[in-house]
Amino acid sequence: MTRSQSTIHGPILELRKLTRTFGALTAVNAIDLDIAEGEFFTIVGPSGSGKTTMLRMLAGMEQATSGDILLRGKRINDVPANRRPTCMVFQSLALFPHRTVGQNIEFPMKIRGVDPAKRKERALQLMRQLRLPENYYGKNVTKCSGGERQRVALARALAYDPEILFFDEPLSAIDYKLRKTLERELKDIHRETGKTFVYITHSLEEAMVMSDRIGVMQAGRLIQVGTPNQIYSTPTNRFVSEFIGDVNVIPVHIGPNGKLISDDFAAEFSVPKIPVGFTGGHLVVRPEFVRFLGSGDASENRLTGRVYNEYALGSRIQYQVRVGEAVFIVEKLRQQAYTGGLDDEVAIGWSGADSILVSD
Amino acid sequence: MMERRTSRRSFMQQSAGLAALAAGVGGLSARAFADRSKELNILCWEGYNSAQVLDPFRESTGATVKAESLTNDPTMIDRLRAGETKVWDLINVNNPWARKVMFPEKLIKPLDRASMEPYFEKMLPMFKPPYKWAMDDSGKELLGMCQRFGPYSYVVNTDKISRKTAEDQGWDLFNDAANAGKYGILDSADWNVFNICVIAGFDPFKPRGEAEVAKFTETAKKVFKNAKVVGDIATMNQALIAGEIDFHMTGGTYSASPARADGHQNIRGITPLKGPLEGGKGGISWIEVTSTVNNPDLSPLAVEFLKHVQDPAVAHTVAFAEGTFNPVAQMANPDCFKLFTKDELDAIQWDSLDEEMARSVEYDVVPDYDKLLEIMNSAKREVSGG
Amino acid sequence: MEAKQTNWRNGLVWTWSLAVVAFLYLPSVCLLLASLTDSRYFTFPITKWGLSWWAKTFNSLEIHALFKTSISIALCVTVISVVIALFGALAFARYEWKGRSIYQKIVLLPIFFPQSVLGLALLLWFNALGLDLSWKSAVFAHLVWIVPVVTLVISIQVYSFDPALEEAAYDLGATRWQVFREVTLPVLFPGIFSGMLFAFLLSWGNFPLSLFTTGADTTIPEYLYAKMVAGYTPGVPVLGTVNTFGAAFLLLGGYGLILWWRRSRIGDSKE
Amino acid sequence: MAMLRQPGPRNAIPLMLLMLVGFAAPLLAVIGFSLVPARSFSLWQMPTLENYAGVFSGTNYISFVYSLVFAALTVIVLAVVCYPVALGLVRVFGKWSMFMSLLFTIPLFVSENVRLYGWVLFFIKNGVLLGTLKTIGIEPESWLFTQSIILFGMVYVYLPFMLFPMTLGISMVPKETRDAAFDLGATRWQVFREVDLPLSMPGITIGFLLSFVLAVGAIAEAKVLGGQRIIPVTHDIEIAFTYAQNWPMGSALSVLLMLVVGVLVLVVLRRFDLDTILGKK
Repeated sequence: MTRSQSTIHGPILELRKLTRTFGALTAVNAIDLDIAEGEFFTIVGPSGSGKTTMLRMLAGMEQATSGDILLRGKRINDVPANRRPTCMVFQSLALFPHRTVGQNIEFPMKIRGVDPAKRKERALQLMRQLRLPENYYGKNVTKCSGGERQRVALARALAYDPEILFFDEPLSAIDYKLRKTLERELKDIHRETGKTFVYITHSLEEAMVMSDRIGVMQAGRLIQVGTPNQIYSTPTNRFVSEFIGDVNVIPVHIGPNGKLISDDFAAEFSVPKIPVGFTGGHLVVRPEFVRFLGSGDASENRLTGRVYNEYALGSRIQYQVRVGEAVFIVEKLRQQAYTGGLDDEVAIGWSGADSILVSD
Repeated sequence: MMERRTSRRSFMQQSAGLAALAAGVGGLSARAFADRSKELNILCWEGYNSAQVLDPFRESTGATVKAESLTNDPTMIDRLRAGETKVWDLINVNNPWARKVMFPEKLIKPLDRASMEPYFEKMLPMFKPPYKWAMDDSGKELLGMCQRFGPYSYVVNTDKISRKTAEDQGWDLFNDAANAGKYGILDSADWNVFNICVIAGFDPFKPRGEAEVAKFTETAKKVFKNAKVVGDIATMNQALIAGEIDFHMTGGTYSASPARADGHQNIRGITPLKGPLEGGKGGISWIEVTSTVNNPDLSPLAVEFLKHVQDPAVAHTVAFAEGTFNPVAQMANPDCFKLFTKDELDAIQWDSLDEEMARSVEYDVVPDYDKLLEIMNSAKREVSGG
Repeated sequence: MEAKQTNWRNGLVWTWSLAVVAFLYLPSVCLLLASLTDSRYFTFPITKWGLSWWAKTFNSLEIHALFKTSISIALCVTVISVVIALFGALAFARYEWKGRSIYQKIVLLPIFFPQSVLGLALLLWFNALGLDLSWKSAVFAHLVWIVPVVTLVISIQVYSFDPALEEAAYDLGATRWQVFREVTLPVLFPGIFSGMLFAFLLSWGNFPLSLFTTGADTTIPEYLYAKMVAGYTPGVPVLGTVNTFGAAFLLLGGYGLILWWRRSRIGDSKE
Repeated sequence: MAMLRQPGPRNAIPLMLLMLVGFAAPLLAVIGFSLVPARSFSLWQMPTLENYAGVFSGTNYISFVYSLVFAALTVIVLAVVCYPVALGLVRVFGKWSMFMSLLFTIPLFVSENVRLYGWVLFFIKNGVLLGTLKTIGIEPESWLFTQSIILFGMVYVYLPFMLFPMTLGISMVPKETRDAAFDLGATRWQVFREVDLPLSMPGITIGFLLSFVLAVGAIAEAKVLGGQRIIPVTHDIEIAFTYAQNWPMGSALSVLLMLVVGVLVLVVLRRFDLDTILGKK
């Protein structure tokens, strides 16, 4: 069950027409966004989409060209990073290589002049919370493993006791298995601390696992905001739909009969409702919603082709079905695997309600 | 496989490097028995190494002439002692060294007296043969040729201190506390030793006692402490012209002439009227003697060059070489003298040259020089920073 | 970090740095001025402007001989030092080996050493060996100090060299020589080229080592020193100015060449 | 010998040979000469310690003190002068950075005597500075031939030797690490003290060391600009080798200078991993 905490509390962070330009390039383009207190919000987008610039503006390390950033309703554009109650975990982690694990974690407290005994107590407490062994306190941070360094970075950020934690793709350089573990841990920490997390990543998969809400960025614009479920099932444009993973994105236009026509597949498709004013765009069909049809099976949309190749994806299998020159992908759970041979002619089909029509 | 290939390539790289290194070291001693008929190496005071003097000789002989100029005699002699007799063909130093030091130490070899002595005949009277400094102690061997000479005591800016005052007051200029910070010292270790002796009131060229050494020490400290600047000729002249200093110790025609030639007639070498030197004289003069080095493979051009510079026109060029201007012994020869313009004669203070030479004793080797030099350098260090 | 504050700080840094540049070049400007006068001693404002000392300097056979000596030394030093330093740099930065860290420190030692003392030491050593001193011994003396510098310069390039490139080339069938010529040399070339520039210019401008080791040969810096001490003429600032311009021309030109070369290489790969 | 089959040591051979013949051996020759009787010109004599005795009983300590003090002062002034420039080269100048570096490099190739003489022309009475001031009626005393101008000259000559290692040091501080400290609440000063300074320390230390060591060997500044207001130890060495005709004494002084320099360099360099400083990540 997804608890959308945004409905429980008011927004902690409000972005109003936030813009940042570098010369002729507009890295962040008039973004409006509310982030709720206690929310795990993820901004996802490909590299160069402006997400890091946006995060750096929120953290106070980059100056907005125009627009406002409001923290609990107060404009903080001109508050420098060191006086914002926010804290960032960097992609490189930016641990202080000349300091021990303990000194790294204690850094923000030292800066504030917290007394050494209290500092140490809090550091050890954070280390326990993040499952770092106590004897790591005096360990050189450069001698820690990747996962340990992640935990030190997070502990250091938590030691600052920020109201909002920003994450700049901290898990991108970590191997798959460890990343999965850390994603889960991060989500647990979010639960335990109840703090607002703003996370950026280029991996929608990562975003899906952890987030309460996701914002998709493209070329400096926030093109869709919603819960993971909304993003997954109802992408509002072609970019979002393609970003989510392997999908069938079919160029379509309205034929003279008012039906959707695909030139690539030389076929007509039907959907429950064509929006008013739609003249052409793409039909998005998720591969797992496509069925192999038996000889007697009826389907709203139907294509005939040959199974050209199959790829094992763990619990699922993906099939490449060639329809003429065009390719259609279908995914099935192993239990429902396709049983025919390669190059056999097959019919595939899907329900119109399982497809999405986007206008770009 | 990969490793073995890499290794062999590296081996080739490294052999090439060794070869290059060997070439570099091997080249060092390559000229052991080279033909030296077309090369000449001269170790000299500034002047002989100038383009005006050497370029015509290079052109006429097609030889490679290398000249290195140093500004003090002991260092040049040291270089011969250190084994550079193999390198140099001619050495040009002040008068006493050939007779008193270099010949006894076999650093130079005598010249052919018959062919060279006639040149002395045409020189100024003081150089007529047998001229003492050109000959060895026995009076048989000719050790070198004379050319440039000059008085060398101190230099004043006559706008600040008149020539008369400077000549009358003599070395006490440097004892006068009122002159502190107004003078410079031309850095020239052996000459500085002479001058400090004279300022201290005794003759540097005579053996001395404890009291004089004590006086020397005290004077050295005082003189260096009160000096505004210690430096080379260019610095002294620039400082005199600019007005940084009013006078400087250790200098004469040699150092003042370039400034005078540049139109600064107020810069003048002074020879004091009297002093503690032999015969109550107050000044010291120098005469350069050029000798052939005792080089086992002496270039035949060495003697050629000695003759070459005796030519009236070349002698005039030597007198007015690029850096400093000086009277030359050949000025007795009318063919040579007529080449000197009035400005040039003014530059070398020709008007008073005779009387100034007469008021000077000749440069000599100082007994206990090492000891005095050490005292002087130590004094210099002790008062440094003041 | 507020933009205004950053701009203000950057402005200060620019201003300060340009002031330091001016500070570095002010003496060169004074030398240029001093070379443009016909009088021997410098007074400012200049009363007798003239180029006579430039003419004298350029026409002098003496100066031509000095240039020849200085250039011979600098060219020999450049060639030998780049060869030794290339291997030295590979040992410094490319290969892992026992003793490398000590080796690296030994390489640095001559750089961290007063050159005049090094020059004297070499003089005593040559003397003890009974070697004749000439420009060739000066080449050797320069190498002692310049090879380590060039090794450092090339090492910086070698650090960024990926040995997999060589392996890939072997794998694609290249011979050792082809790999060296087609991969190693071109990839390391910018470093080698800067090394050459440094070697040439450092040798050209060296005074303390030349002073003690050239024997009867004289280099330009030695000549300038001798002239300054005794026979000062405005020929000194003329040569000093020529030197500064020459160094600037070589360095900026060399840098331009590297830029051009990089760009054209990227251009090639695009085609 | 097995070691020589590895490519690393083998590539090191030419350089190591050069260091052996051109660096170690000459230093041994100096040590040898420092042990022969005063005023001799050949190594093959009965060894003696009289030269060292002479140095310690004489006034040479004054020159040593001057050399060391002025070198230390030079380093301090250079640290202040160079830091903003190094900062600029790494973080501010952007595409101009390379060009600026070259500008700082060019003077290195003109011998320092000549460049210092340029300063004489600038500072002397009726020179560029005072001559210009005179035309507008101001006639102050010149700054030449004082102690402070010697320091000025040393700062001028050794500037690149501080600047470039310092630049290397500052470029070793990752931007994100500084951002992180700032983000964690540190003020600019705290970022500088806690992150910038310690992380750029290897480069800065090498700059300190290099400029200090070279400045201890300085000679031309005191001669050309200072009018010998102070006598540095290298001047003493020069006198011993020239005017005083005393190679063994000069050698003894050189050996003591080498000791100071050598110990300092070895002690400091021991602490650093050159790979990290020069670029291997």
